[in-house]
Amino acid sequence: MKVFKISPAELDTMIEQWNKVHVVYAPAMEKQAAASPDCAPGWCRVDGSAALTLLPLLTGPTLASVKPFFFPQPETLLTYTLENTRPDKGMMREPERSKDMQVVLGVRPCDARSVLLNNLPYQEDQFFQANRQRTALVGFICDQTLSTCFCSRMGGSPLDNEGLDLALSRAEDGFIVEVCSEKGEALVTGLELAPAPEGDISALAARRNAGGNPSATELDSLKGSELGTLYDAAMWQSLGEACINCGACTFICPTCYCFDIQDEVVRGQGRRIRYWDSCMFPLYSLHTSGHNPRGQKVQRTRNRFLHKLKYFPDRFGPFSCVGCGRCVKDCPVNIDIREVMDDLMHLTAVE
Amino acid sequence: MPTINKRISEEIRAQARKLLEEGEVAAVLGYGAGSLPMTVKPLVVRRPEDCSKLIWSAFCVLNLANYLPAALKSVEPPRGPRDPKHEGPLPKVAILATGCWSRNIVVQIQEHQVARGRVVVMGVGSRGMVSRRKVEALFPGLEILAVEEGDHELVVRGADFAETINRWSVVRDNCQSCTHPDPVLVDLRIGEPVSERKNPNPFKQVEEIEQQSGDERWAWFTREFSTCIRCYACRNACPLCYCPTCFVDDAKPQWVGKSLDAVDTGLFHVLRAYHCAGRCTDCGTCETVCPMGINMRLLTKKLNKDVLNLYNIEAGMEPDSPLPLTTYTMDDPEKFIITELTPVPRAVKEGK
Amino acid sequence: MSNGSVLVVGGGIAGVQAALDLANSGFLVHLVERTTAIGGKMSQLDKTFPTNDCSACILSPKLVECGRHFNINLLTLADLIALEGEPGSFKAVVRQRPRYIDPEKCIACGLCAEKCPKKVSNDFNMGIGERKAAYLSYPQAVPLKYALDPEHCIWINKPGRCGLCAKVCQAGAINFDETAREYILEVGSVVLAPGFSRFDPSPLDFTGYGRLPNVVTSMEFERLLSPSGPCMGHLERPSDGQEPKRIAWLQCIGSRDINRVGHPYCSSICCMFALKQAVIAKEHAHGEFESSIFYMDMRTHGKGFENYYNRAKEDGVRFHRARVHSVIPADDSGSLQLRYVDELGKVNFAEFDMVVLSTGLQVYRHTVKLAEMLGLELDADNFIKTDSFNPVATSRPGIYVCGAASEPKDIPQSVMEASAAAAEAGRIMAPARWTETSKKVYPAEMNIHAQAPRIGVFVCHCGINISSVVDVEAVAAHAKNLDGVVFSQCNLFTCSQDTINQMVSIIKEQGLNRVVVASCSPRTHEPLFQETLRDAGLNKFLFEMANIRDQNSWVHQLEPEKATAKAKDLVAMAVARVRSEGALPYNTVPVTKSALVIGGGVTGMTAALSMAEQNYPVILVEQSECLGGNGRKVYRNWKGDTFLPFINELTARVTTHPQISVKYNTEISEVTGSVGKFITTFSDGHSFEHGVAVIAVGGQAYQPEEEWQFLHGIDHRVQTLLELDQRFMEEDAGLKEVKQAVFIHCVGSRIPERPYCSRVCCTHAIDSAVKLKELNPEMDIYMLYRDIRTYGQRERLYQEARAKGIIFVCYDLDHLPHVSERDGRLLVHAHDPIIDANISIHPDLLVLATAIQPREQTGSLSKFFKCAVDSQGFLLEAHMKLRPVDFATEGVFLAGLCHYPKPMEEAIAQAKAAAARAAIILAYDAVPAESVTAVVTPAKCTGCGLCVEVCAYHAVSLDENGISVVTTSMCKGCGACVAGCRSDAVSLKNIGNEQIMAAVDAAFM
Amino acid sequence: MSETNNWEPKIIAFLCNWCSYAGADLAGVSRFQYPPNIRIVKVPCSGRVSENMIMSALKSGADGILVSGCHPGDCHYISGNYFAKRRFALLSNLLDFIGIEPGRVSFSWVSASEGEQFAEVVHSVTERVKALGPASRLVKQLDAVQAA
Repeated sequence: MKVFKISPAELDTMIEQWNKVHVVYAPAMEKQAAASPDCAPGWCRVDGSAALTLLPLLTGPTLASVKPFFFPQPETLLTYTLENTRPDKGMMREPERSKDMQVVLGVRPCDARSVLLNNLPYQEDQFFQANRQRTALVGFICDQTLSTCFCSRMGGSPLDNEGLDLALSRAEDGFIVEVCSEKGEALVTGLELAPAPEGDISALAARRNAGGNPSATELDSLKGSELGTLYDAAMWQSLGEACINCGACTFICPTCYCFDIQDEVVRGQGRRIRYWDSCMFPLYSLHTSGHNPRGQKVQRTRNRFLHKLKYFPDRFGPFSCVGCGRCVKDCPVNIDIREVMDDLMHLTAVE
Repeated sequence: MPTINKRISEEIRAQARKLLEEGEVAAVLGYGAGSLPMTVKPLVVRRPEDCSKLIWSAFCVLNLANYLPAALKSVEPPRGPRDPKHEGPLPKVAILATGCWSRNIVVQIQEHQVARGRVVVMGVGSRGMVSRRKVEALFPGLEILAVEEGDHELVVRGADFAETINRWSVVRDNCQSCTHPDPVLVDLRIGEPVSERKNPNPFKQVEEIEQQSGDERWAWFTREFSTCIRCYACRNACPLCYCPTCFVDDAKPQWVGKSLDAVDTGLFHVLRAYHCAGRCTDCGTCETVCPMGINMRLLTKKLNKDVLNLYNIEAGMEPDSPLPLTTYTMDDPEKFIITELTPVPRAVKEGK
Repeated sequence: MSNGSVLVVGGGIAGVQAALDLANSGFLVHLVERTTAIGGKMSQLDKTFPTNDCSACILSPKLVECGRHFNINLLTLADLIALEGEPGSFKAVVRQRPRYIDPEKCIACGLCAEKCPKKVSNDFNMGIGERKAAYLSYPQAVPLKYALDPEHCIWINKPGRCGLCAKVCQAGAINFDETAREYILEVGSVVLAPGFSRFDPSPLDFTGYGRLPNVVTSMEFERLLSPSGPCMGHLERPSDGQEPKRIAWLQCIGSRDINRVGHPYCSSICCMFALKQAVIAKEHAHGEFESSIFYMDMRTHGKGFENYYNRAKEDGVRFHRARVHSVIPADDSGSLQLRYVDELGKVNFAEFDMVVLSTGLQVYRHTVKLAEMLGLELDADNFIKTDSFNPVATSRPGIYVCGAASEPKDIPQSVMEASAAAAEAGRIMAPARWTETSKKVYPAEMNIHAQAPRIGVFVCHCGINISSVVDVEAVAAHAKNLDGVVFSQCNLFTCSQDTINQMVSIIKEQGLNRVVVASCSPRTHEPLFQETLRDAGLNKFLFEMANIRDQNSWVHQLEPEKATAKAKDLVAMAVARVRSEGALPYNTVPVTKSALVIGGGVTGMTAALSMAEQNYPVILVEQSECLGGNGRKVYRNWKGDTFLPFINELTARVTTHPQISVKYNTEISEVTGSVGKFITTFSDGHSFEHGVAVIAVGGQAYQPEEEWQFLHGIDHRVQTLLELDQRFMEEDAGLKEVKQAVFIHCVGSRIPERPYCSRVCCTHAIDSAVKLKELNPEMDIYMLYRDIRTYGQRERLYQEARAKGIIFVCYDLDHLPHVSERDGRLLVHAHDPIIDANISIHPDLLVLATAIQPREQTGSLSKFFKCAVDSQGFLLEAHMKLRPVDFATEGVFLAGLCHYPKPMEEAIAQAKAAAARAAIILAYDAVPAESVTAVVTPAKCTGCGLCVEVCAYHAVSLDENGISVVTTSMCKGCGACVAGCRSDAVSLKNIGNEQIMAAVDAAFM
Repeated sequence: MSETNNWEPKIIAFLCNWCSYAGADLAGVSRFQYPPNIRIVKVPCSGRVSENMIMSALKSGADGILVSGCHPGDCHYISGNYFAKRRFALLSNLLDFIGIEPGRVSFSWVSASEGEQFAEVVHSVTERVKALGPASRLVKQLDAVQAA
């Protein structure tokens, strides 16, 4: 792995360079202007000169996760026309897809890890894979964390570079740049960068060692526990009662990946899109027959947590949560997944 | 001397315990402590011994009326779809309510969502609830780890700072412009009544927008709603939004698309606000719960202003009066009707 | 046995109503109309009082229904020329003059009129402006068929000379050789509704009418106001087309005038007519406008009239109690000067831009001839004579009369009488019900469930009406490519009989399951095409129309390309709409053939008897222990007929009738159900199932209080009219000893708390005064009044009273009479405006003409039947003009004082009208109900009740689970609930959001 | 741009069956000419027209919308237009508030006898929409949707 050291000015130049050939995004510092409809909420397009003002980042995860770059809201699957005079009326067509490389700046380790987790169910998904192919993540490892951060508990680490293409970390007079992938490699090709001094590299390694071995051993007992016990826990009742079943947690969550598919027709032009769905919504599990297996709020609330902490790990191994703490901060009714985990742990301990 | 809210908390616990012990109600809807500074958790208490969990603070920003219909249902004896209707009186639920929430309960009664006889309103005069977002904005880049609440000030603490700020300055916009802070429906009074506020201009925020040009207003609208992620927290936290299927989920016809298209998102907010016309009490919950900090409240506030000016109605003030869109008078204003007709030269009109 | 057909003479609103009521209750009706189209006077009106409804708008649906009715044989340009036989079997001879245009062929394209070179004065517009000799009398005419005016047609008068119309008529409808035909019709009874003419003011030289162009009659003014009139609703004065800024109305022109006109009667309607015109004219005016009404008494005695009067005063209409003696030119500009003497005797001059003469009503000369031919008695004013206690019966059995031919009256009263006449005719013909009528039989309907749409599109040339502007072939080609369309073609006239027949076979051959016709307006032609679908075995609701004529080719004549593009869109929209439409049920509600009548007064008894005589079981509920109600307290009517013998006889007929059972001392405790099947529970716990209900709970006298008490209840010499009647009936000898009597009118009426006129008290008080004069001609009698409202022929009584020396003194609310007692004598102080002095009278009898109020229980009763009450507590009918005895709630009817104060003859007529309307429902085993109704998806319903609140028909309610349910039989399909529902839980069948938005989206494809 | 592209607006008109639709027919019978930009959708009553329908028509691309019913007091269904009046009063204010150009969405009362008025209303509405140019606000565009 190549490691460089750059000055803030060099970072600025680097971003300017990328901007010439790629589409570059950075976390929005405030509400974006409506003028950029090609950008997901919480992110903004970077033009070269603005690069420096975007950095340094605030402590903790970005306002919005990197999910929309891989799993856009919406993704157009197919298009068609219904115009009366067209010979191809009603025929489905693949839309033109952008092949432009997109570079996302300011990604935190927790979000980088979320892409790896989402990749597990989306291994075979051509759209996710295509987006992954053309997206490079340029991240910053966390010098500080918030009280709501709990990545370590979920098997991650604030200092980790896993999943990033370029990982930046703060050093005296600038940044250490770790090149973590081929895409990362490509991003620095052609730039005249100085290798990082050995001292900086070892200091970084020392910090990582001091952070301990990231693992979710504490929670691993959940994986082995009896589903019935967790499912029937009394805690779901009060949790479900408080939950308002909005989709805030699922939409700000980097690892929630559910979708629905719908057709939209405007003035004779149609498209089939897939867009984010949320297991919090009654419609999510509603059958055509009218039956809804998760018709109750409590059932939906339980499903979300058990999916993250039991069903997903049972199927894929890791928990479907990276501990970014966004849902903890933004849940309107203060449902705190850390407390949920505590309660479940307590339950399995009693068992 | 304990703070006002501490005293109110004590009174709530005592009264809730009494109601449950005496079997007057089957459940009490209130708040428990949150896991983060400046948060609370909505709580349904069913056992007297759990009443000690109840609290009252300046951060009780969630409208409890939103939970009332479900709480009432939860204490009813279970009934299958073919079972006969329950005979005799059904258990009651007590609920904490400030001015706006009590008015929402009135609207729920008007709209048959709540039976008046089954609710015990524990009325609390509101001194204005604090906006977590406003407090956080005062400390950019800093994480707040604790907030202590006094009667007129807040002490905000972080890892390496502690600062005292004026309480009213960080009270939510809707509370600052409120004119009816005291509950309009009270079965059990908690604390002292709060007098009506003579707010010089409750619609100031709305008027600021109205005074802009059309293009400016459109720019404001598109900017404001561009960050919406369609999580529907605003809708689901609102006690008025109780439709089993929201219009956004209709397929035939599909009123609004479901992705993040700016038009669909804008339509969702406009129509949702419109559906609250004449029913909204400006409790501010929609705005408070939005994870993206969108001020969608301005739309409902605009409608409240028009309903008041055109029909002299404020939502939820009188349980027996009809809602503005279910009634009319012969001389309702009709300024919006086209009056300036183009007198067309008869030759043109007659095709000559 | 009686013949089951009936002859109705006159196609005005009264004749049309009688024809519809009779045809709808199982009789074949021959409707004979003198002119080319039905509609009568009402079709010429702009607006109607007191609701300011557009007259044509509310009338049109009735005319269309009449024109299309399977059991109404409409004979226009026809006269009844002979009648012989007995009730039950008359032979009538009807002569029909030629129209010269075959109505079977005429498509009303108007080309004949456009090309006709002969211009004649437009009689529909009262001679203002011109029409052609080939003409349609008015745009909404029924039948919508042109005619040639034989008096003016060039060819008819000089054959071979013109004939342009025949050349341009694509349908070949012109027939110059048509001759008159005579029909001999066998009928069971005859209903006359010949209507009235307006007094011609030409002989009254003081008005200047005929010489001064800006003096017009009220009917001419009505046409000037009308949007379909000669100046398209822009008020212009005749002399120079300028907008008048000052208009005066002169009342009683040809009414209440023995001296110059020989019309002693009041025409009843002109006061309101003038008020309405003053209000509407002001609405038309731009900027400053002044209206003045010169009157003798303002007679606003009907429901809602007094309020209208008060509002007009507030709106600045000026009122002058004066008769204008001269109208002369003010200058050369066309303005007019009026000279009159005011109440104080002062001579006044006033200038106006226009003067409207409120001309009175009179009988047509030909009506008099008709009456003579039929051998009917006429009264002194040449009106057809009727009986006090049987107000629609003429002197000849089996012949009935309704409308203004028997006395001047307004529209609701005429409509009421029309229904009453239908009840009377139906009574004698009851055994022959359904014997002469015919019913169409349709083939079985194809079940299209789960079939993919197979839509057929028929595009109409409409001769050249559409095809001269729109490229109809291109439209048909466009339609062929639309989703679901399997067939499309063009037709020259889609509505012609041969195309209709062809359409039936195309539907069958092509297996079409939905049809779109692109032609004219669905308002006129949808029923025809829907009928065609049924003939082809398709449900008639699988149909849509694209209006590419009235709303396209006719209005975009200079833009053919754009009109063609628009036609394509309109067809695509109709196709999109029909695509998701489904078959709808032809809803009916089974009828329980019995009636409930609430209230055992004269009204209730009359209604009960009328239905019982048509052989329907009736339960009559009376809250007291005897029948007769208020009628038993009244001595006699203005014609001098005493009430008690009549009431006793009526009571005997009711109590002995086998079909009537009377429940005394009974009230209603619960009502469930709706039209066809109500279940009413009585206070004794019994319940009764009935198909219809008539509410006739009467009214009650106001008990004088506060400033209106006048020592009533304190001094025994102060009595109400009813108390005086009691003494008349007891033949109290003391009355002869009375030396001086004073009557105070309007006690409790026409005041802010009770802003209505009690209608009967002027007549009642004057009649009582006359009776006192009969007992003691020397008695001094003073009447303290505000306006004397002896409307219609009651005016004679007023004349008689004055002739007998009774003195009338006017008072107003600022100068109320004052009554006190001094030294054992009554003292009445009043102000006489004529001599402008206070007067004192020492009467030994003071009579108060007290108001009539609704009973207190009226409100709770109305809730049982979901009926509305007005702000005064009187029951509110479905429509003030055209449905005066119906409620908006179907199957429930009203009559008598609970509707509004009225004299007994009117209450009887109304009772019979209510019975007739109720009998229409009872005549059927099941009544049709709206098919396009609202339907609830329970899973989407929140139970918020918004739909319940906005439903004007009480058709929506919440069930025991709090979920909305629609009572289909009560739903009218307006869709207020649909638009109100936030969660889309309510939809309207075939007019759901799905269909509407599909049509909208199709416009943008 | 309207002149150069020969742009013609499309205007959706929701007309009540009993008054305004009949008024439109009368305009035809009387041959009052008006611009061909209007696409009439017949509904039973102005009270049948919901805010959702109006907004959805805008979304679909209507350059203008007209809703017309019976004059207050003349409603065939007794009170439908009174409810509509309140609904539309609030909606038109709200649309103005969010910056939808006044004149995009219009409301009128036209009776069955007001054929000329109907033509005038259409003239007036069309002129206003033409002056505004093609609708863009709250009009859904498919090509500009792909986010991020």
